[in-house]
Amino acid sequence: MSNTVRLQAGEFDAAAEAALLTRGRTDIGAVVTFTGICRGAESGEPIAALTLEHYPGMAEAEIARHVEEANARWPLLGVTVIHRHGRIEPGENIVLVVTASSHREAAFAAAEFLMDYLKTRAPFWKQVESAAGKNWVDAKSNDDAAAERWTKPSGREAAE
Amino acid sequence: MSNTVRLQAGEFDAAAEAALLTRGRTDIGAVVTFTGICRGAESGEPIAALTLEHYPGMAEAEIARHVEEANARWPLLGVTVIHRHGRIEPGENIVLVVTASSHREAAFAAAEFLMDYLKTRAPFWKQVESAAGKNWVDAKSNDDAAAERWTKPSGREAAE
Amino acid sequence: MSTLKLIYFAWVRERVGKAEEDVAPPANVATVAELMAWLARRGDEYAHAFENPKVIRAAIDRNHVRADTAIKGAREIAFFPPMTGG
Amino acid sequence: MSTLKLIYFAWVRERVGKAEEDVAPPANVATVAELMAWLARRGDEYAHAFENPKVIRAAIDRNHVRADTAIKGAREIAFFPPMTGG
Repeated sequence: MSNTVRLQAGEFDAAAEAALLTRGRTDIGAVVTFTGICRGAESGEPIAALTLEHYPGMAEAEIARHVEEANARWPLLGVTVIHRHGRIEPGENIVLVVTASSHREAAFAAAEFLMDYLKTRAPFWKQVESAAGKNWVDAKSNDDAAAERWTKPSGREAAE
Repeated sequence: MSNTVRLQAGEFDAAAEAALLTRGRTDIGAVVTFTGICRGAESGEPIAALTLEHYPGMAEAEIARHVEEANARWPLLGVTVIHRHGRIEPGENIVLVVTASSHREAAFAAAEFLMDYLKTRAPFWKQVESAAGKNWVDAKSNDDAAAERWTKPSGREAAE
Repeated sequence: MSTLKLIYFAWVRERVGKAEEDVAPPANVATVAELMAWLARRGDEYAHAFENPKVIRAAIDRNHVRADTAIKGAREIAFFPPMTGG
Repeated sequence: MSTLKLIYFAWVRERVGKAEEDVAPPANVATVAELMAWLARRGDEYAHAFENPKVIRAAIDRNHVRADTAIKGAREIAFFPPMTGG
Protein backbone atom coordinates (compact mmCIF):
# COMPACT_ATOMS: atom_id res chain seq x y z
CA MET A 1 0.00 0.00 0.00
CA SER A 2 1.35 3.39 -0.95
CA ASN A 3 0.01 6.53 0.72
CA THR A 4 1.18 9.99 -0.29
CA VAL A 5 0.09 13.30 1.25
CA ARG A 6 1.65 16.48 -0.07
CA LEU A 7 1.00 20.20 0.45
CA GLN A 8 2.65 22.44 -2.06
CA ALA A 9 2.49 25.92 -3.55
CA GLY A 10 3.20 24.82 -7.12
CA GLU A 11 1.10 22.98 -9.70
CA PHE A 12 0.84 19.18 -9.79
CA ASP A 13 0.47 16.71 -12.61
CA ALA A 14 -2.64 14.65 -11.86
CA ALA A 15 -1.84 12.12 -14.57
CA ALA A 16 1.71 11.51 -13.37
CA GLU A 17 0.48 11.03 -9.80
CA ALA A 18 -2.14 8.49 -10.85
CA ALA A 19 0.43 6.66 -13.00
CA LEU A 20 2.82 6.46 -10.02
CA LEU A 21 0.18 4.64 -7.98
CA THR A 22 -0.42 1.91 -10.54
CA ARG A 23 2.96 1.48 -12.25
CA GLY A 24 4.16 -2.11 -12.34
CA ARG A 25 1.20 -3.47 -10.36
CA THR A 26 -1.42 -5.99 -11.41
CA ASP A 27 -3.51 -6.08 -8.23
CA ILE A 28 -5.23 -2.75 -8.90
CA GLY A 29 -8.51 -2.98 -10.82
CA ALA A 30 -9.91 0.51 -10.27
CA VAL A 31 -8.40 3.97 -10.02
CA VAL A 32 -10.49 7.05 -9.22
CA THR A 33 -8.96 10.48 -9.67
CA PHE A 34 -10.60 13.66 -8.43
CA THR A 35 -9.16 16.98 -9.53
CA GLY A 36 -10.49 20.23 -8.08
CA ILE A 37 -9.88 23.19 -10.36
CA CYS A 38 -10.08 26.95 -9.78
CA ARG A 39 -13.12 28.26 -11.67
CA GLY A 40 -13.12 31.62 -13.44
CA ALA A 41 -16.30 32.79 -11.70
CA GLU A 42 -17.96 32.48 -8.29
CA SER A 43 -21.74 32.98 -8.15
CA GLY A 44 -21.64 34.50 -11.61
CA GLU A 45 -18.92 37.07 -10.80
CA PRO A 46 -15.57 36.73 -12.59
CA ILE A 47 -12.65 36.17 -10.25
CA ALA A 48 -8.95 36.96 -10.72
CA ALA A 49 -7.59 34.29 -8.38
CA LEU A 50 -8.07 32.27 -5.22
CA THR A 51 -5.60 32.46 -2.37
CA LEU A 52 -5.49 29.43 -0.09
CA GLU A 53 -4.28 29.97 3.44
CA HIS A 54 -3.49 26.87 5.49
CA TYR A 55 -2.32 25.82 8.95
CA PRO A 56 1.13 24.43 8.14
CA GLY A 57 1.68 22.00 10.99
CA MET A 58 -1.88 20.77 11.14
CA ALA A 59 -3.03 20.48 7.52
CA GLU A 60 -0.69 17.67 6.57
CA ALA A 61 -1.37 15.73 9.80
CA GLU A 62 -5.12 16.16 9.44
CA ILE A 63 -5.10 14.89 5.85
CA ALA A 64 -2.86 11.98 6.79
CA ARG A 65 -5.33 10.99 9.53
CA HIS A 66 -8.15 10.94 6.99
CA VAL A 67 -6.08 8.88 4.57
CA GLU A 68 -5.50 6.40 7.40
CA GLU A 69 -9.20 6.33 8.13
CA ALA A 70 -10.00 5.73 4.45
CA ASN A 71 -7.57 2.80 4.50
CA ALA A 72 -9.29 1.42 7.59
CA ARG A 73 -12.74 1.71 6.00
CA TRP A 74 -12.03 0.39 2.51
CA PRO A 75 -9.62 -2.18 1.02
CA LEU A 76 -7.41 0.38 -0.73
CA LEU A 77 -4.19 -0.37 -2.57
CA GLY A 78 -2.96 3.22 -2.75
CA VAL A 79 -4.00 6.80 -1.96
CA THR A 80 -2.50 10.10 -3.06
CA VAL A 81 -3.69 13.48 -1.79
CA ILE A 82 -2.10 16.72 -2.94
CA HIS A 83 -3.42 20.10 -1.81
CA ARG A 84 -2.04 23.39 -3.05
CA HIS A 85 -1.79 26.60 -1.02
CA GLY A 86 -1.04 30.19 -1.98
CA ARG A 87 -2.35 32.04 -5.03
CA ILE A 88 -4.13 29.97 -7.67
CA GLU A 89 -5.54 31.36 -10.93
CA PRO A 90 -8.61 30.16 -12.85
CA GLY A 91 -7.93 26.93 -14.72
CA GLU A 92 -5.18 25.84 -12.32
CA ASN A 93 -5.54 22.78 -10.11
CA ILE A 94 -6.29 23.14 -6.39
CA VAL A 95 -6.56 19.60 -5.06
CA LEU A 96 -5.98 16.03 -6.17
CA VAL A 97 -7.26 12.79 -4.67
CA VAL A 98 -6.32 9.46 -6.25
CA THR A 99 -7.57 6.17 -4.84
CA ALA A 100 -6.71 2.69 -6.08
CA SER A 101 -8.39 -0.58 -5.18
CA SER A 102 -9.21 -3.99 -6.60
CA HIS A 103 -12.78 -2.92 -7.22
CA ARG A 104 -14.53 0.29 -8.12
CA GLU A 105 -16.84 0.61 -5.11
CA ALA A 106 -13.97 1.12 -2.65
CA ALA A 107 -12.08 3.50 -4.94
CA PHE A 108 -15.16 5.70 -5.52
CA ALA A 109 -16.27 5.71 -1.89
CA ALA A 110 -12.81 6.53 -0.54
CA ALA A 111 -12.28 9.38 -3.03
CA GLU A 112 -15.63 10.93 -2.09
CA PHE A 113 -14.96 10.45 1.61
CA LEU A 114 -11.58 12.18 1.33
CA MET A 115 -12.98 15.08 -0.70
CA ASP A 116 -15.88 15.59 1.72
CA TYR A 117 -13.40 15.73 4.59
CA LEU A 118 -10.95 17.99 2.80
CA LYS A 119 -13.81 20.43 2.18
CA THR A 120 -14.95 20.56 5.79
CA ARG A 121 -12.12 19.48 8.13
CA ALA A 122 -8.75 20.19 6.52
CA PRO A 123 -7.46 23.57 7.78
CA PHE A 124 -7.52 25.55 4.54
CA TRP A 125 -9.30 28.85 3.88
CA LYS A 126 -10.07 30.25 0.45
CA GLN A 127 -10.00 33.96 -0.32
CA VAL A 128 -11.45 35.19 -3.61
CA GLU A 129 -9.75 38.02 -5.47
CA SER A 130 -12.11 39.89 -7.81
CA ALA A 131 -13.17 43.37 -8.92
CA ALA A 132 -15.00 43.61 -5.57
CA GLY A 133 -11.72 43.17 -3.67
CA LYS A 134 -10.61 40.22 -1.55
CA ASN A 135 -13.23 38.16 0.24
CA TRP A 136 -13.09 35.01 2.33
CA VAL A 137 -15.24 32.20 0.95
CA ASP A 138 -18.06 31.15 3.28
CA ALA A 139 -18.27 27.51 4.27
CA LYS A 140 -21.14 25.72 2.51
CA SER A 141 -23.77 23.92 4.51
CA ASN A 142 -24.10 21.29 1.77
CA ASP A 143 -20.41 20.45 2.23
CA ASP A 144 -21.10 19.84 5.91
CA ALA A 145 -24.06 17.66 5.00
CA ALA A 146 -21.89 15.70 2.55
CA ALA A 147 -19.24 15.11 5.24
CA GLU A 148 -21.94 14.20 7.77
CA ARG A 149 -23.09 11.16 5.78
CA TRP A 150 -19.84 9.30 6.59
CA THR A 151 -20.57 9.44 10.31
CA LYS A 152 -23.97 7.76 10.07
CA PRO A 153 -24.66 4.07 9.62
CA SER A 154 -27.40 4.80 7.09
CA GLY A 155 -26.84 6.45 3.71
CA ARG A 156 -24.38 5.51 1.05
CA GLU A 157 -22.35 2.88 2.81
CA ALA A 158 -25.38 0.90 3.84
CA ALA A 159 -26.40 0.68 0.17
CA GLU A 160 -23.15 -0.89 -0.90
CA MET B 1 -20.60 20.51 -23.38
CA SER B 2 -18.36 17.90 -24.93
CA ASN B 3 -19.38 14.25 -25.00
CA THR B 4 -17.11 11.56 -26.36
CA VAL B 5 -17.88 7.85 -26.61
CA ARG B 6 -15.29 5.57 -28.15
CA LEU B 7 -14.87 1.81 -28.50
CA GLN B 8 -11.43 0.68 -29.49
CA ALA B 9 -9.12 -2.33 -29.48
CA GLY B 10 -6.00 -0.37 -28.55
CA GLU B 11 -4.87 1.25 -25.31
CA PHE B 12 -5.99 4.76 -24.29
CA ASP B 13 -4.23 7.51 -22.39
CA ALA B 14 -6.49 8.39 -19.47
CA ALA B 15 -4.52 11.54 -18.65
CA ALA B 16 -4.66 12.89 -22.19
CA GLU B 17 -8.41 12.28 -22.35
CA ALA B 18 -9.02 14.12 -19.08
CA ALA B 19 -6.81 17.00 -20.22
CA LEU B 20 -8.80 17.28 -23.46
CA LEU B 21 -12.02 17.81 -21.49
CA THR B 22 -10.67 20.72 -19.44
CA ARG B 23 -8.20 22.43 -21.76
CA GLY B 24 -8.77 26.17 -22.08
CA ARG B 25 -11.89 26.17 -19.89
CA THR B 26 -12.48 27.98 -16.61
CA ASP B 27 -16.05 26.82 -15.90
CA ILE B 28 -15.01 23.34 -14.77
CA GLY B 29 -14.37 22.99 -11.05
CA ALA B 30 -14.31 19.22 -10.68
CA VAL B 31 -13.06 16.35 -12.82
CA VAL B 32 -13.54 12.72 -11.84
CA THR B 33 -11.66 10.04 -13.75
CA PHE B 34 -12.37 6.34 -13.37
CA THR B 35 -9.97 3.87 -14.91
CA GLY B 36 -10.77 0.17 -14.90
CA ILE B 37 -7.67 -2.00 -15.18
CA CYS B 38 -7.17 -5.69 -15.96
CA ARG B 39 -6.02 -7.41 -12.75
CA GLY B 40 -3.48 -10.20 -12.74
CA ALA B 41 -5.69 -12.56 -10.75
CA GLU B 42 -9.39 -13.43 -10.50
CA SER B 43 -10.58 -15.01 -7.22
CA GLY B 44 -6.97 -15.72 -6.31
CA GLU B 45 -6.13 -17.52 -9.59
CA PRO B 46 -3.53 -15.87 -11.86
CA ILE B 47 -4.88 -14.96 -15.29
CA ALA B 48 -3.06 -14.55 -18.60
CA ALA B 49 -5.52 -12.12 -20.18
CA LEU B 50 -9.11 -11.00 -20.56
CA THR B 51 -10.85 -11.02 -23.91
CA LEU B 52 -13.75 -8.61 -24.26
CA GLU B 53 -16.40 -9.49 -26.81
CA HIS B 54 -18.90 -6.75 -27.70
CA TYR B 55 -21.97 -6.14 -29.86
CA PRO B 56 -20.56 -3.67 -32.38
CA GLY B 57 -23.65 -1.79 -33.48
CA MET B 58 -25.28 -1.72 -30.09
CA ALA B 59 -22.46 -1.03 -27.61
CA GLU B 60 -21.67 2.47 -28.80
CA ALA B 61 -25.36 3.44 -29.02
CA GLU B 62 -26.10 2.01 -25.58
CA ILE B 63 -23.21 3.92 -23.97
CA ALA B 64 -24.20 7.12 -25.79
CA ARG B 65 -27.73 6.77 -24.40
CA HIS B 66 -26.35 6.52 -20.87
CA VAL B 67 -24.10 9.53 -21.41
CA GLU B 68 -27.20 11.45 -22.52
CA GLU B 69 -29.05 10.30 -19.42
CA ALA B 70 -26.15 11.37 -17.18
CA ASN B 71 -26.28 14.81 -18.82
CA ALA B 72 -30.01 14.99 -18.17
CA ARG B 73 -29.58 14.04 -14.50
CA TRP B 74 -26.58 16.18 -13.56
CA PRO B 75 -25.20 19.57 -14.68
CA LEU B 76 -22.19 18.16 -16.51
CA LEU B 77 -19.72 20.15 -18.58
CA GLY B 78 -18.13 17.20 -20.34
CA VAL B 79 -18.13 13.38 -20.41
CA THR B 80 -15.72 10.94 -22.00
CA VAL B 81 -16.27 7.19 -22.08
CA ILE B 82 -13.79 4.83 -23.72
CA HIS B 83 -14.24 1.06 -23.64
CA ARG B 84 -11.75 -1.36 -25.07
CA HIS B 85 -12.54 -4.70 -26.70
CA GLY B 86 -10.41 -7.66 -27.73
CA ARG B 87 -7.55 -9.15 -25.75
CA ILE B 88 -6.32 -7.21 -22.72
CA GLU B 89 -3.42 -8.28 -20.49
CA PRO B 90 -2.99 -7.65 -16.74
CA GLY B 91 -2.02 -4.05 -16.01
CA GLU B 92 -3.65 -2.73 -19.19
CA ASN B 93 -6.64 -0.40 -19.11
CA ILE B 94 -10.14 -1.70 -19.90
CA VAL B 95 -12.46 1.27 -19.48
CA LEU B 96 -12.29 5.00 -18.87
CA VAL B 97 -14.99 7.38 -17.62
CA VAL B 98 -14.22 11.07 -17.22
CA THR B 99 -16.86 13.51 -15.97
CA ALA B 100 -16.46 17.27 -15.59
CA SER B 101 -18.76 19.67 -13.75
CA SER B 102 -18.70 22.92 -11.80
CA HIS B 103 -18.95 20.99 -8.55
CA ARG B 104 -17.75 17.64 -7.27
CA GLU B 105 -21.12 16.10 -6.38
CA ALA B 106 -22.30 15.96 -10.01
CA ALA B 107 -18.94 14.74 -11.31
CA PHE B 108 -18.75 11.89 -8.75
CA ALA B 109 -22.39 10.83 -9.12
CA ALA B 110 -22.28 10.81 -12.93
CA ALA B 111 -19.04 8.79 -13.02
CA GLU B 112 -20.49 6.17 -10.67
CA PHE B 113 -23.77 6.08 -12.57
CA LEU B 114 -21.96 5.51 -15.87
CA MET B 115 -19.72 2.78 -14.41
CA ASP B 116 -22.67 0.97 -12.81
CA TYR B 117 -24.46 0.98 -16.17
CA LEU B 118 -21.40 -0.07 -18.16
CA LYS B 119 -21.04 -3.06 -15.82
CA THR B 120 -24.62 -4.24 -16.19
CA ARG B 121 -26.16 -2.88 -19.42
CA ALA B 122 -23.44 -2.23 -21.99
CA PRO B 123 -23.20 -5.27 -24.30
CA PHE B 124 -19.72 -6.51 -23.43
CA TRP B 125 -18.70 -9.96 -22.23
CA LYS B 126 -15.45 -10.81 -20.51
CA GLN B 127 -13.65 -14.10 -21.00
CA VAL B 128 -10.79 -15.03 -18.68
CA GLU B 129 -7.76 -16.83 -20.09
CA SER B 130 -5.85 -18.79 -17.43
CA ALA B 131 -4.18 -22.11 -16.74
CA ALA B 132 -7.71 -23.53 -16.40
CA GLY B 133 -8.52 -22.56 -20.00
CA LYS B 134 -10.92 -19.91 -21.24
CA ASN B 135 -13.97 -19.11 -19.14
CA TRP B 136 -16.72 -16.53 -19.45
CA VAL B 137 -16.98 -14.24 -16.43
CA ASP B 138 -20.28 -14.54 -14.53
CA ALA B 139 -22.29 -11.37 -14.00
CA LYS B 140 -22.12 -10.19 -10.40
CA SER B 141 -25.27 -9.65 -8.42
CA ASN B 142 -23.66 -6.74 -6.54
CA ASP B 143 -23.15 -4.98 -9.89
CA ASP B 144 -26.87 -5.36 -10.56
CA ALA B 145 -27.62 -3.97 -7.10
CA ALA B 146 -25.30 -1.02 -7.74
CA ALA B 147 -27.05 -0.24 -11.02
CA GLU B 148 -30.45 -0.66 -9.39
CA ARG B 149 -29.89 2.23 -6.96
CA TRP B 150 -30.13 4.75 -9.83
CA THR B 151 -33.68 3.67 -10.63
CA LYS B 152 -35.02 4.29 -7.12
CA PRO B 153 -35.92 7.63 -5.59
CA SER B 154 -34.24 6.67 -2.29
CA GLY B 155 -30.56 5.97 -1.85
CA ARG B 156 -27.64 8.08 -2.86
CA GLU B 157 -29.34 10.81 -4.81
CA ALA B 158 -31.77 11.60 -2.03
CA ALA B 159 -28.82 12.18 0.31
CA GLU B 160 -27.27 14.83 -1.91
CA MET C 1 -43.08 -14.37 -40.98
CA SER C 2 -40.30 -12.77 -43.01
CA THR C 3 -36.59 -13.44 -42.51
CA LEU C 4 -35.03 -12.40 -39.24
CA LYS C 5 -31.35 -11.94 -38.50
CA LEU C 6 -30.21 -13.57 -35.25
CA ILE C 7 -26.91 -12.73 -33.56
CA TYR C 8 -25.34 -14.65 -30.70
CA PHE C 9 -22.66 -13.51 -28.26
CA ALA C 10 -20.30 -15.05 -25.70
CA TRP C 11 -21.26 -18.55 -24.56
CA VAL C 12 -24.58 -18.43 -26.41
CA ARG C 13 -22.55 -18.00 -29.61
CA GLU C 14 -20.16 -20.79 -28.61
CA ARG C 15 -22.98 -23.22 -27.82
CA VAL C 16 -25.00 -22.47 -30.97
CA GLY C 17 -21.76 -22.77 -32.93
CA LYS C 18 -22.24 -19.69 -35.07
CA ALA C 19 -22.15 -15.91 -34.63
CA GLU C 20 -25.26 -15.14 -36.68
CA GLU C 21 -27.82 -16.61 -39.01
CA ASP C 22 -31.06 -15.78 -40.80
CA VAL C 23 -34.18 -17.62 -39.68
CA ALA C 24 -37.88 -17.63 -40.60
CA PRO C 25 -39.83 -18.75 -37.54
CA PRO C 26 -43.50 -19.71 -37.98
CA ALA C 27 -46.20 -17.08 -37.40
CA ASN C 28 -47.18 -18.50 -33.98
CA VAL C 29 -43.73 -17.49 -32.58
CA ALA C 30 -44.76 -14.06 -31.31
CA THR C 31 -42.42 -13.12 -28.44
CA VAL C 32 -38.74 -13.28 -27.57
CA ALA C 33 -39.45 -16.12 -25.13
CA GLU C 34 -41.35 -18.07 -27.81
CA LEU C 35 -38.47 -17.50 -30.24
CA MET C 36 -36.03 -18.97 -27.68
CA ALA C 37 -38.30 -21.98 -27.18
CA TRP C 38 -38.56 -22.47 -30.95
CA LEU C 39 -34.77 -22.19 -31.35
CA ALA C 40 -34.20 -24.71 -28.54
CA ARG C 41 -36.03 -27.33 -30.62
CA ARG C 42 -33.77 -26.87 -33.66
CA GLY C 43 -31.03 -29.25 -32.48
CA ASP C 44 -28.76 -30.26 -29.63
CA GLU C 45 -26.51 -27.21 -29.89
CA TYR C 46 -29.55 -24.90 -29.65
CA ALA C 47 -31.07 -26.97 -26.85
CA HIS C 48 -27.81 -26.52 -24.95
CA ALA C 49 -27.58 -22.77 -25.64
CA PHE C 50 -31.18 -22.11 -24.59
CA GLU C 51 -31.51 -24.75 -21.86
CA ASN C 52 -31.99 -22.02 -19.25
CA PRO C 53 -33.74 -19.17 -21.09
CA LYS C 54 -34.16 -17.16 -17.86
CA VAL C 55 -30.42 -16.26 -17.85
CA ILE C 56 -30.36 -15.24 -21.51
CA ARG C 57 -30.79 -11.58 -22.39
CA ALA C 58 -32.09 -10.28 -25.71
CA ALA C 59 -31.95 -7.15 -27.80
CA ILE C 60 -34.26 -6.26 -30.67
CA ASP C 61 -32.69 -3.95 -33.23
CA ARG C 62 -29.99 -3.08 -30.70
CA ASN C 63 -32.21 -2.23 -27.75
CA HIS C 64 -32.49 -4.36 -24.62
CA VAL C 65 -35.87 -6.09 -24.41
CA ARG C 66 -37.65 -8.41 -21.98
CA ALA C 67 -38.58 -11.98 -22.83
CA ASP C 68 -42.25 -11.10 -23.22
CA THR C 69 -41.58 -8.48 -25.90
CA ALA C 70 -43.26 -9.06 -29.26
CA ILE C 71 -40.85 -9.74 -32.12
CA LYS C 72 -43.17 -8.48 -34.85
CA GLY C 73 -41.34 -6.00 -37.07
CA ALA C 74 -37.90 -6.92 -35.70
CA ARG C 75 -35.03 -7.00 -38.20
CA GLU C 76 -32.23 -8.13 -35.88
CA ILE C 77 -32.51 -10.05 -32.61
CA ALA C 78 -29.48 -10.76 -30.45
CA PHE C 79 -29.16 -13.32 -27.65
CA PHE C 80 -26.44 -13.16 -25.04
CA PRO C 81 -25.57 -13.85 -21.38
CA PRO C 82 -25.81 -11.08 -18.75
CA MET C 83 -23.32 -8.34 -19.61
CA THR C 84 -19.94 -8.21 -17.89
CA GLY C 85 -18.35 -5.07 -19.31
CA GLY C 86 -16.81 -2.13 -17.54
CA MET D 1 -1.42 29.48 33.81
CA SER D 2 1.78 29.23 31.83
CA THR D 3 2.34 30.86 28.47
CA LEU D 4 0.16 29.71 25.58
CA LYS D 5 0.81 30.23 21.89
CA LEU D 6 -2.25 31.43 19.95
CA ILE D 7 -2.46 31.27 16.15
CA TYR D 8 -5.13 32.96 14.02
CA PHE D 9 -6.14 32.19 10.45
CA ALA D 10 -8.12 33.82 7.64
CA TRP D 11 -10.49 36.58 8.78
CA VAL D 12 -9.84 35.87 12.46
CA ARG D 13 -6.17 36.69 11.77
CA GLU D 14 -7.14 39.80 9.79
CA ARG D 15 -9.45 41.12 12.50
CA VAL D 16 -7.03 40.43 15.37
CA GLY D 17 -4.32 42.07 13.28
CA LYS D 18 -1.65 39.45 13.91
CA ALA D 19 -0.92 35.84 12.90
CA GLU D 20 0.17 34.63 16.33
CA GLU D 21 1.03 35.72 19.85
CA ASP D 22 1.86 34.34 23.29
CA VAL D 23 -0.68 34.93 26.03
CA ALA D 24 -1.04 34.04 29.72
CA PRO D 25 -4.75 33.88 30.53
CA PRO D 26 -5.81 33.81 34.19
CA ALA D 27 -6.44 30.46 35.87
CA ASN D 28 -10.23 30.80 35.73
CA VAL D 29 -10.12 30.60 31.91
CA ALA D 30 -10.59 26.86 31.65
CA THR D 31 -12.15 26.09 28.24
CA VAL D 32 -11.82 27.14 24.63
CA ALA D 33 -15.07 29.11 24.93
CA GLU D 34 -13.82 30.91 28.02
CA LEU D 35 -10.56 31.70 26.26
CA MET D 36 -12.51 33.29 23.37
CA ALA D 37 -14.57 35.34 25.84
CA TRP D 38 -11.37 36.46 27.61
CA LEU D 39 -9.73 37.39 24.29
CA ALA D 40 -12.82 39.36 23.19
CA ARG D 41 -12.29 41.68 26.15
CA ARG D 42 -8.69 42.52 25.18
CA GLY D 43 -9.58 45.32 22.75
CA ASP D 44 -11.73 46.35 19.81
CA GLU D 45 -9.89 44.19 17.28
CA TYR D 46 -10.40 41.10 19.48
CA ALA D 47 -14.00 42.04 20.20
CA HIS D 48 -14.55 42.20 16.43
CA ALA D 49 -12.75 38.91 15.74
CA PHE D 50 -14.66 37.03 18.45
CA GLU D 51 -18.00 38.85 18.22
CA ASN D 52 -19.71 35.63 17.11
CA PRO D 53 -17.79 32.81 18.84
CA LYS D 54 -20.24 30.19 17.58
CA VAL D 55 -18.81 30.45 14.05
CA ILE D 56 -15.19 30.23 15.17
CA ARG D 57 -13.44 26.85 15.15
CA ALA D 58 -10.50 25.93 17.34
CA ALA D 59 -7.64 23.44 17.38
CA ILE D 60 -5.53 22.49 20.39
CA ASP D 61 -2.05 21.30 19.48
CA ARG D 62 -3.23 20.80 15.90
CA ASN D 63 -6.34 18.75 16.63
CA HIS D 64 -9.88 20.03 16.09
CA VAL D 65 -11.66 20.61 19.42
CA ARG D 66 -15.09 21.77 20.54
CA ALA D 67 -15.65 25.03 22.42
CA ASP D 68 -16.23 23.20 25.72
CA THR D 69 -12.82 21.48 25.60
CA ALA D 70 -10.48 22.22 28.53
CA ILE D 71 -7.35 24.12 27.58
CA LYS D 72 -5.24 22.81 30.46
CA GLY D 73 -1.93 21.47 29.16
CA ALA D 74 -2.34 23.05 25.72
CA ARG D 75 0.79 24.47 24.11
CA GLU D 76 -0.74 25.89 20.91
CA ILE D 77 -4.33 26.93 20.31
CA ALA D 78 -5.52 28.07 16.88
CA PHE D 79 -8.70 30.00 16.04
CA PHE D 80 -10.13 30.14 12.55
CA PRO D 81 -13.36 30.31 10.53
CA PRO D 82 -15.01 27.12 9.18
CA MET D 83 -12.66 25.47 6.72
CA THR D 84 -13.10 25.99 2.97
CA GLY D 85 -10.40 23.82 1.46
CA GLY D 86 -10.66 21.12 -1.16
